[in-house]
Parts: sequence; structure tokens; C-alpha cells
Amino acid sequence: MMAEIRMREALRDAMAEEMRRDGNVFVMGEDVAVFQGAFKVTEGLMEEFGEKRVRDTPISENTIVGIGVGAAMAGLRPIVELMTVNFSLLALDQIVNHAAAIPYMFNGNARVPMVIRMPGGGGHQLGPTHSHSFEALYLQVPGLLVACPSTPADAKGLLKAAIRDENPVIFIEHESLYGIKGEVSDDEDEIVRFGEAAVRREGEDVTIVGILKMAHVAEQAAAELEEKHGISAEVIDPRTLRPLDLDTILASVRKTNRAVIVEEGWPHGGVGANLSTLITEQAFDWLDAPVQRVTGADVPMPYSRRMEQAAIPHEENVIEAVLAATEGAIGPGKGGS
Amino acid sequence: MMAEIRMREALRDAMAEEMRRDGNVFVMGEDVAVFQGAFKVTEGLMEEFGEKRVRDTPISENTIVGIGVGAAMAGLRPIVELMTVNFSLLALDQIVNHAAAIPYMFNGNARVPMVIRMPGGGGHQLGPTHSHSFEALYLQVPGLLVACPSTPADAKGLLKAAIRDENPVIFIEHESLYGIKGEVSDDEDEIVRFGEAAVRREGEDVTIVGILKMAHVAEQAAAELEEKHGISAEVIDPRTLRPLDLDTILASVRKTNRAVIVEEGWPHGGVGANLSTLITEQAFDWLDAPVQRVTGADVPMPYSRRMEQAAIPHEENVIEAVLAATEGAIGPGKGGS
Amino acid sequence: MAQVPDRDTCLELLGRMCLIRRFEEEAGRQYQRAKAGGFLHLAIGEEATIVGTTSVMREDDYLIGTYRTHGHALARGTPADAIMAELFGRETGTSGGRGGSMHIFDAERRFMGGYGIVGGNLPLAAGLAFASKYRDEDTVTVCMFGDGASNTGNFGETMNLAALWELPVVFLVENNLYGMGTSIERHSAVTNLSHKAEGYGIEGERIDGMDVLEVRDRVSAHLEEVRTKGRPSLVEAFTYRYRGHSAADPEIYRDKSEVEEWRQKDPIENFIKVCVEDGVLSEEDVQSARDEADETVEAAVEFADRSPEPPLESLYEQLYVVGETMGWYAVDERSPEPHRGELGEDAPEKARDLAETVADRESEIERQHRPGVRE
Amino acid sequence: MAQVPDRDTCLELLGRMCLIRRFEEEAGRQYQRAKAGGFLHLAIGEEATIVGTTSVMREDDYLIGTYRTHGHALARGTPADAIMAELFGRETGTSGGRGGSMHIFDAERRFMGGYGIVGGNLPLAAGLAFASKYRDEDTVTVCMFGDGASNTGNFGETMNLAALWELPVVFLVENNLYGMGTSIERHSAVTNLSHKAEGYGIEGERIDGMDVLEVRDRVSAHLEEVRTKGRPSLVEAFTYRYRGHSAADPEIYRDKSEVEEWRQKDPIENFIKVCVEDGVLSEEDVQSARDEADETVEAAVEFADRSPEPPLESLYEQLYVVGETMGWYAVDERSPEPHRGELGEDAPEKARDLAETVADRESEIERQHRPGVRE
Ligand SMILES: Cc1ncc(C[n+]2csc(CCOP(=O)(O)OP(=O)(O)O)c2C)c(N)n1
Ligand SMILES: Cc1ncc(C[n+]2csc(CCOP(=O)(O)OP(=O)(O)O)c2C)c(N)n1
Ligand SMILES: [Mg+2]
Ligand SMILES: [Mg+2]
Repeated sequence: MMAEIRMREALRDAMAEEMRRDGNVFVMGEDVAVFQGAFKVTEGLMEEFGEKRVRDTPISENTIVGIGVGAAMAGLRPIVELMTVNFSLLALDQIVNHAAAIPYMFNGNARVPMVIRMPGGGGHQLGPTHSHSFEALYLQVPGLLVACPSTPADAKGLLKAAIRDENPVIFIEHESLYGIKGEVSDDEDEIVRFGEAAVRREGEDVTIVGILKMAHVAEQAAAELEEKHGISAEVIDPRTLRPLDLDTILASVRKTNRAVIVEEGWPHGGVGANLSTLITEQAFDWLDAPVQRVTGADVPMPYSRRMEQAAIPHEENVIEAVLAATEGAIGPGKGGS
Repeated sequence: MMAEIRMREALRDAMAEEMRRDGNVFVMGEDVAVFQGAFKVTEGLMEEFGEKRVRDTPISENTIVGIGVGAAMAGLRPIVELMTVNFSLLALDQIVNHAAAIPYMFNGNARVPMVIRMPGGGGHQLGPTHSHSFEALYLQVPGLLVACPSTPADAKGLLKAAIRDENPVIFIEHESLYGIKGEVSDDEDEIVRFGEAAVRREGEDVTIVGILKMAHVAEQAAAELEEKHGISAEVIDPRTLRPLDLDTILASVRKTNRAVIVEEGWPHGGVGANLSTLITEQAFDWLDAPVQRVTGADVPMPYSRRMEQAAIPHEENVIEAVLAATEGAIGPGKGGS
Repeated sequence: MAQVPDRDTCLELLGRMCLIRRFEEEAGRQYQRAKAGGFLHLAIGEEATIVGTTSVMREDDYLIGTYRTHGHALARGTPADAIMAELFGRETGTSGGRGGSMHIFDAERRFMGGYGIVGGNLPLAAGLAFASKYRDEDTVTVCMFGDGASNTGNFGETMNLAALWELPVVFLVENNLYGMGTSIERHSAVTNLSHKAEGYGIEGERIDGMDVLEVRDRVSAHLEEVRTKGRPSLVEAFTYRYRGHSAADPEIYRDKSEVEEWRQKDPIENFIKVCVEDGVLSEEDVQSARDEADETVEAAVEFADRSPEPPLESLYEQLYVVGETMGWYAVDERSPEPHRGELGEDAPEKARDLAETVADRESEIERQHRPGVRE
Repeated sequence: MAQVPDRDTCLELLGRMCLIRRFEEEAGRQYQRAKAGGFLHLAIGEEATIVGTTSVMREDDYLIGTYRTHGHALARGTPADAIMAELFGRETGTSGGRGGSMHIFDAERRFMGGYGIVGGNLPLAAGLAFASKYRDEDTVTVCMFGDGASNTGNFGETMNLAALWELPVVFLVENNLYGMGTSIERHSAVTNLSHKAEGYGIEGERIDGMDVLEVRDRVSAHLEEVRTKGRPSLVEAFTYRYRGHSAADPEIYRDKSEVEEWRQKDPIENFIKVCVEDGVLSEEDVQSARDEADETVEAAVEFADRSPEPPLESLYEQLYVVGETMGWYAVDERSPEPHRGELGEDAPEKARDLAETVADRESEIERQHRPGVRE
């Protein structure tokens, strides 16, 4: 059965189903219980599962995560909510030096099966301290898995997988996507496996890869490219950045010979830089133009509305980049398909 | 006048000279005063400048950095030493959400002229929590400058520049380089400006870019390439990653048509990924092969000696990558010079 | 109960409190009208704590606060115009429209900023105080933060360091009983926060944060002690916010009756009563304080409204200081333009280009699904 | 002074303390011979605190420590062989050679690890205790950490949370008067650390960490109280490390005479004196305890020496658990091989290739300039 529900409900359902399934799963974080979540994602959970399993915490990010790590080592399966990615910087020691390192450093004698959920992204005029996109930071770290769902179905399926998984998972949500609706299965056994990209739209001329909110921007740009420019774009949402399903992306690029990566984060060393490099390394001879990147502006996010919008990528930017990629093949022809 | 001194002395001299020059400069950090620095970099400073200006701190990374930020906002020029980059994760909130954001977020009405020095890197069997290379993390952040000197002369010149600079500077040192010797000017007015790469060796066939210890590995590989393979490699040390002197790198790549990036950090989203992308974007038509990357292994650093060495790049890896880059130009020829 | 001060002082206290109240009410209204964006945290109910404190600070003392600091800036003398303009995201705002409501700043009046990260201002306060001490100045830093912030790692670290280094800071907890939707009994093991720093060697005192005269009295004693003895102290002002944590808070975590109870202790109404009973102020004085506040706030809205937005081509300005030691930086790397590093210079036109393409619209998702951001 | 326990207990206490002492001395020697690498933090002088504590813990209680925990694991029953092998970086080490001296681990004996990040183990301890409570088990977690760690943000955060949630943890500060080269008066505003968590609602007690019987006595009382009342407590064991912070510490921060003074309180020698005077142990008992320690440690060195290094092709093993929810991961992206994502499977040969090229040599810089790493 499928039902059309919002992203925040899909996430809530994923947690509720897994909590019903496994008594070791519990949720903790700032304002997740009585307040029901700063973004209403944990709505109803305290009511169903009680305060033992749905726990408000003080504002102590590093320790909240660390308690999760310790509890996971002792066999529980914590879901830790950090109110937003911005505050995860305070917990980075526990995330990188503990959660990610422990399984390897103790040679697999300890495992850290936990999920750290956190919403991020800009667009709501929250200014320089509250608008970060840290996907690029987390994908660097061996030992972590990194999910970044863009649809309600993926949100549910990936979160269920994350809760069942034995590894520490960074689960990044986008504040602007909580309200979007989509068809979601209510089959409690259905999960979305990590490391499997989704092809959102098939196309021939260019591959556009977008994550989180930018997966939607990519799709919209693709529609407009078709309509107004007669360009057929394939749109891929990697869904997880660790592991990364490069195979699907490469297969597409080897067909289209052009790629554009769209992300909301900063340009230097971003998701786009990583993907662009991987694609170029593996499909150099198939590329008719350098991989294009569309990223957030290289500044702390300004508050002022128009300025903030100027700092975030939009369809226009993607279209511009695609046009550059498709027209920019100067010089002698390249090899490949 | 030039003298041959060790890197740690060059750094110490830089601090001492700037402290003599400007009473607002002071040094704080764990064990920098009585103990004279975990790596002996602050040796003699307390003796010369007293405990007021050379200050031992408790183990409180976020607050140490935060005190630096506050003091800088009030007009002092703090040099904060974090004992190693590994512990800087505990201070990342003050570094990113405060030091880097404040000047922009308050529209230039506040400035944060401070230097955060920290050594990093692997090679001494310090294991998974003590061997990080975080250059790739810091270069992402707008508002920061990032220096990564590889020679005593650069260490001194860049640190002096960093202390005089009005922006927050992340100054990354490499634990394995503290003991290396080199000619260093004792002209107190000499600085090395940020954003100016150094060409360490001229060459025609391939451009090798290396940072920190890997700048040396790159040079050694270049020597061996010349000797054993008749390949002439140009070696570039960017010296600062923010700003990044891409012009110098691009000029070289447009000459050699091939590039290899060498770094010690993790591969996903690393310094190499960023550079590879930038080079490919700007010099696509000059490239005869995809840019090659040589990086640390994608694991928390193992302790065991041989395993650790296996996880760190060496000349062999660079040579292998260069050979792949120079022989790998399959398919129809590329455009460019 | 503290003694009633002279007429001028009473007028000043009343004026500032009325101004804050009016400003906050109006800010809330403008937020509803979408003139202000982002999060909006109002300090209605907490005016006595703010004004009592700033009224006994010296001009050269530093003040630093949280994301709930319109009132603190107003109390410090920052024009309502500039604060409202910041809320509107205008160039004339205290932070040029870059910071917004959570990041008000006025170095000139030594209001060293509001900060969006809970607990983030504590180390900064120690740094400001360190600078004063380093320079042998006898200025004191007042650091205001919430009950929730007392649970952050920064609290312990900063208390220890401030005590160890004998830094001249008055740490002032605005204990309004809640950190967002979590009541103090649910977030802090010790709920009498005046004791919370004792393990770090800082004595504390709990005061009635609803009584502007008590706040004045006690904070001035703390300022005096910190200034002369050069050791930090902690003040816990017991206070309350009538409004939700931020504009979109449904307040399911507390009873309406609790709010009503606290309204009985209203800092402004009670101060008026005291002053009028004492005879130091007349009903007319009170009315004119209110009128003046109305006028100032009305003018501020007008000012903000007619102020220009920051020019889009300034997107990259103020990020770095370019000079001797660093001559340029790469403005952007967004495709498909060439990397600025190649041109070697800051280039505002690039920013404008980027900006103009997109600024007058928001993405579809954005428009269709304004998310229920609640914080 | 606590009562002298029965003969078996005394033998046990003495045996463990002698074993730790010998182990640490030998570890130091092996480090000089470069058999062990990295940092080496020895606990010589702190044996009574360690053994006194573990001797009153139940088998199912959790213990968690710092980077100075060879002794803690030994006291918990981890074979000396496995610890020495870890120091030697061998496959048979407690952490398979991946962790090293700072990261000893033995889940079987509920020694939940040594941790290299100062203060990093405090939240983990709270998490372990949380799990016990969640499952209605009456196990207690003992969390040992240094005086220096009491200044970390984690300390305050964890004390508050543990008290608030009533977690069964005994926090035990090994106060050896120094955090690396910084003496306690220079790093902590309050130097009686037993008071340091009072502001978070956790009472503390200072005990003589050089007296194994006092440690037993007091820690067992704390364990009992925590186990039954379900509330955390803090114990400050006053102790001392005779050796430098780590192997390469020149110890310029303290006088030799101070070390000598503390040696007079030697936990092993004094315990022997008490036992022999009491008559519960004879000189022969003591000698055989020493001999046994010698033998065990000698055997451990032999064991470690003949143990294989971890196979290089295991470089990527244990990083992830592959299963239902995640079927593969990319092993590496190091040029010039194709990205493993394309092959879709973990590939140990790749690791071996990489490893073998380089493992038997160190880079030139490395060899020429072994840096004066001092920590
Ligand atoms: C480090 C951090 N964690 C979480 C948040 C989200 N947040 C903003 S305000 C707030 C509550 C703070 O409560 P308190 O310190 O009592 O201040 P008050 O809002 O009551 O003035 C929270 C959790 C944040 N901004 N920073
Ligand atoms: C967060 C962090 N900061 C700094 C260090 C470097 N360091 C290692 S041990 C140490 C001193 C710790 O002292 P203490 O807690 O008293 O423990 P002791 O070594 O005396 O047992 C320091 C500063 C570290 N490992 N982690
Ligand atoms: Mg509050
Ligand atoms: Mg110590």
C-alpha cells in the first residue's frame, strides 16, 4: 500500500516502525519529546513510546552524541537528533574521533550501530550560523555512512535501513523538504539500501546530479531544459554519499558525455568537487566538456532575503551550467561513446 | 642574512619577532608555557615574554579558541595553539560558527585577527585518534585563511604574515616536519604572502602538487622520476589553500598537460579532489590524462607500523600515479598546447 | 526591596523598558507580515533583567548576549532604527542585513553581539575580559545567556578558565525556566543555577529578574566587586518570557495559567506602580514614556521600510580584509565562470550577476512548502 | 585506615599491582627499543587507584578509561600477552594492532576501552550506564579520567546529564596533579576536584589513591550507593605518576624532590609493609608475587614478539559491517586504480598491493628527522 504523506511524517513513521520492531531503538535529542521536535519530526513518538524511549536532552551536543555511542557499544540502537547540522560542529569530536573510529580502532570488537539525524540547509533567512550544508564535511570521514534523502519515500526507506544498519550513520535532512509530499510505502519491511542511487529522470544529453533540495532543483531544471532548450537531461540523486553509487552516475555520464553537479554547500572541497573528480577520473575519455558544478556561494549565509537567495543555487544556475557544458566542447573531439 | 634552522625554530622565531614588534600579540594553548610546547615549538617564549603573554591553558579547546576570538574582537592578536589538529574538532564550533562567521555576519564591524596553529599528520604510530589530516576540512570554510607550510622559510614567512593579517588563519603544521632544516631569512620584515604558490622544481612532462610533508614526497618522487624514468616533473607547493594560487598551478598544467596531486588526508572530498576539479574545470582542454590523486587510505589511521606506512602516501605511489598519467593518454589526442 | 532612585533614573529605566516592550511587540507584528524573516526571539517579560543590568554598566564595559538581544542593544543605546532595519534585512541594519535578528551588533556602544549558537558567547566574553585585563583596563564584561546554555560544554570550560585567570566578567543567566520547549527541571540537574559554577570557584547569587531595581542593585554590586577584585561572578536572574521561544512556537510545554501568573509580576507594570506610589513619577510621566516608545518604534519601522536592501553585488564583501599579507581571494567557483583565482582580484560584478539571476524569485519548493520551522 | 582483608584478597591485590608495575616498566623498556611505537603513557605510581577500584567491581560492571590504561585492562583480567601485543602492533593485540597503547579494549571483560581524546570517554561512560538502566540491569559503570580532563566541556555536560538522568556511574578522577606538564593549580580554578561536580548535583569524595585498601573501601561504598540509589557519584583519588607524562617527557615542570616524596607513599611498598606487619602475608608471598609478575611480563614480551603483524591486506577490514542495509563500500580511491565503486565489492588485494610497495620503508624525511614528539 502507498499513501501520500509528508517527508516529516515519513521520517516519523520510519522511527515508529523500527521502535515497534526493536525494543533497543530509542530516540534522544533536544526538544524531541515534549516539544515533539523543533521541526515536528518526532511528533507523537513520546505519546506512543513513553519518555524512556523518547528523551529530551539538555543542550550538550557532544555528550548527547557520546551517550549514543556508548549506548550503541552496549547494544542499544540510538537515534540521536541534533537540532540542526549547524550544532553538529559541537559534536564533531564524538562523531569523528569516537563513533567513526571506534569500530576500526578496536578491530571490530566494538560496533556503533547508531543514527545521527540532523536537518540542514538554507533558504529561511536563518543567517550565518544556522544555514550550513555539511554533507561535504561528513562524506570525508571513513567509518561513517552518510545519507541525504530528497523524497518522503527515500527518507523513510533510508532511515529504516540506517536504524537497522550496524554502522554509525549521519542522516542529513533538509529543512525545506520536511513539508513536501510523496507516495510512501507502508510495507514495514521495505527499506532503501545504502549505496544505490536513484535515476529520477532519464535523458541523453547531460547528466545532472543533485542532492537534498538540489535534487528537486535539478529535476525542475531538467524539465525546463527539455521544454525551452530541447536538451534531454538525465537526473540522478545519489541518495547516499557514503557509500556512493558511482557506478550509476558513471553509466549515465558514459551515455551523456556531460555532467553537472548541484549542491547547496560551499564550493571549495564540496560534494561537487568530489563527484567531479571521481567522474573525471573514471570517465575522462567519455567527457565532452569539463564537469560543471553549481554550488552555494562561498560565504557564510547572509540573512537578507534576496541576498540569501542569491547565495543558493536555483534552476537558472543549473540551466546556465548545462548550457555551458553542452556548448562548451571546444577543440578537437573527445574519445568514448 | 640566512641561517639554517629547523622548522620548529623558524616558527618560534616568527612568533618571537612578531611579539617584539607588537605588544598585542600573545600566545596561548595547552602546555605552551612551562612545558614549552608539546612539540617544543614555543621553546623560550615564556622566558622572554613572561606568563602574561605566553599562557598555559586547561584542556578546553572550544573555549581556548573562543577566548582568542573574543580577545581578537577587542583588538588583541592572539596566537592560539591547539596541541594537534585532532583536538581541533572540539573547537570547530568556535572556528566555523564564530571566528570565520563573525566578520561577515557583523558586516565588517568586527574583525577576528587571530592565528590558530595546529600540527597534524600521521607517521608516528599515534593511531586512529591522533593522526588526522584536516586540511580538506578547513579549506571548505569561507572566512578562514588556511596555511600549510612545508619548509622552515615558508613556516616563518607565512606565520609572520598570518599574525599580521586581519583575518582568522588556520595554520597547519606537520608533526614530521618540525625537525627538518632549511635556510631561513632573519630579516624581520620578510613575510610570505598568502595565496602565492612556490614552484619547487621546474619540469615539462607533469605537474605534481603536494602539501605539507607530501610536498617533500613529491620532490623526492620528481628526482627519482628524472633519474630512473627520464620524466621531467614540475613540483608545486601551494603553501596556502585559502586563498589558493590556482594561477600558478594552471600555468604549469597548461605547460605539462598532466597533473598529480599528493596529500596525506582521506581521499573522499580531499584537497586532491578539490584541486583536481579546479584544474579540470580551468584546463580541461590542456589535459592529456585525468588528474591523478595520491592520498592517504580511506581508514582511521591504524597504529601498527607497517600498516600505518601502508596508509600514508610515499614516493612509490606518486611515481606510480605519474606513470599512469603520462602513459594513460588513450584515445584520440586532446586539444591545447 | 531596593530603594527607588531619583527621577531621571526612573524615567530612564521606564523609558528603556517601554521601548523594549514596544519594539518587541512591533517586531512580532512585522514578522507576521513577513517584513522580518528567519527566527524571531522576543524578550517580552525580561525587560527588567536587561535594563536593570545595562543601567549600571559603564559605557566602556562590554555586553554580549544571545539570539534574543534586540532589547540588549536597545538598552545599550543602539538606535531602534538600526535594529529594526537589521530585522528587515536592510543595509542600514546593525549588521548590514547580513546577521538578522539573532546577530545584532554595535561595537560603538560596546554591545559585542548577539550569537545564534547557544553557549557560543561564553568563551567570547572571557576573551573580551581577557583583553581588558591584558591592557590593564578596568572595564568589565557582562555576559548574558540562558538557563539552557548552562548545560553546554562551554559553560564549564569558560567558568573554570575565567576563575583560573581571574577575568573580569559578570556571567548573568537569564533564567526564564525554559530552554526552548524544555523546562529547567527537565534539562538541568541543579535548578538553582546560582550554584552551578561553584565547582569552578565562582560564587553565584539568585536575584529577582522581574524587579528592575533589585537587578540594578545587585548587578551593580557584582560589577563593583568584579571590577575591583578582578574575579568573575555569576548572577542568576529569575525571569520569564511571555511569548513563545520564537515566533512559531505552539507552546504545548506550558500552561497558559503559568504565563498568566508571571504576568502578574510584570517588570514594567510593577515598576510603574512603585514609582507612582513613591511619587517620583506621575501618571503623565508614564504615559509620555509609553508614547515616546510608540513613536520611536513607529519611526524605526518607517526607517527600516525605506532603507535599501544591501546591494547584491556586495555578497562577497566583508568576508576578508585584503591587504599586505593577503592580496586577493577567489570570489567564487560557481560554474560556468572561470575561477577568480585566475583573474587574481575580487570581482563584485560576478556576485551581482549571480545574484540578479535569482534574487527576485524563490524556488518552487520553497514557495510551495514553507516548512513549519518552529524554533 | 581500612582493615586488612583476607589472605586471598591481599595476594590478589598485591599480584595485580606488581603485575601492572612490572608491565609498565617493561613497556617503557620495549618502547626504548622501538618495539612499541607512538605515545606511551605509563601508570607507575597509580596502581593502588586502579587495582583498588577494579577489585571491588562486579564482573558485569563496565570500566572505561583514558590513554593510560594498560594497568586498567590488566586489573580487569585482560591477559598481559594481548596488551603487550597491542603495544607491539600485532594481530594478537587487544585491538588487533589497530589501536595501540592508547586504545586498549576488552569487551569480554567489560573493559570498554582506552581513549586518546582527553574527556572523550566521559559521555561514553554515561552511554554505557544509560544502556544498563534502559535494560533494568544493576550494573554500574566506572569511568576513570584525569585531573586535566575535568576541565573539558564534556565534564560539565556529562555530569549534568548523568545526574539529571540518574545514571549509574562512578566517575573516578585519577588526580595525579598534572595534566601533561601543567600542574593542577595552573589548570583548574578549584583544585579539590571532589567538589567540581557539585554545581551539577553530584557529590564527591577525595580519597587517598596511593592506599589500595582505602580505595577498595571507599570505591566499594560508592559502587554500592550508585547501584542501589541509581545516582552517579564522583571520587577523586589523589595519586601520582612517577614517570613523565609519556615516554619522551623531559619533566621540566616538576622537581625531582617532589617525585621522591611521592615515592615514599608507594602504593605497592606500603601495602606490602601493611600486609607483612599484619602477618597476612609473608616475605615469601611478596617475593613470589613479584616473581610471578616478572614471569608473566616476560612471557608477554615473548608472546608479542612472536605474534604476527596484522596482514596488510586487512587494512580496510572492520571499517564497516557489510550486510542487508549496505551491501558494499568503496575500498579506496587512490590513483591510479579504478574506483572500487565500479567493481562494487570490497577488495583486499588492492590494499595489499598498496601496502606492500611501501610498508618496509619509511620516507626519507621520516628517517632523517624523527621529530621530538614529546607528548
Ligand atoms: C548549540 C546549540 N544547540 C541548539 C540550538 C537551538 N536552540 C536555540 S535556542 C535554544 C534554547 C536555549 O535556551 P536558553 O539558553 O534557556 O535561552 P532562552 O531561549 O530561554 O533565552 C535551543 C535549543 C542552538 N541555537 N545552539
Ligand atoms: C582533547 C584533547 N586535548 C589535548 C590532548 C593532549 N593530551 C593528552 S594527555 C593530556 C593531559 C591530560 O591530563 P590528565 O587528564 O590529568 O590525565 P593524565 O595524563 O594525568 O593521566 C593532554 C593535554 C588530548 N589527547 N585530547
Ligand atoms: Mg531559557
Ligand atoms: Mg593528570
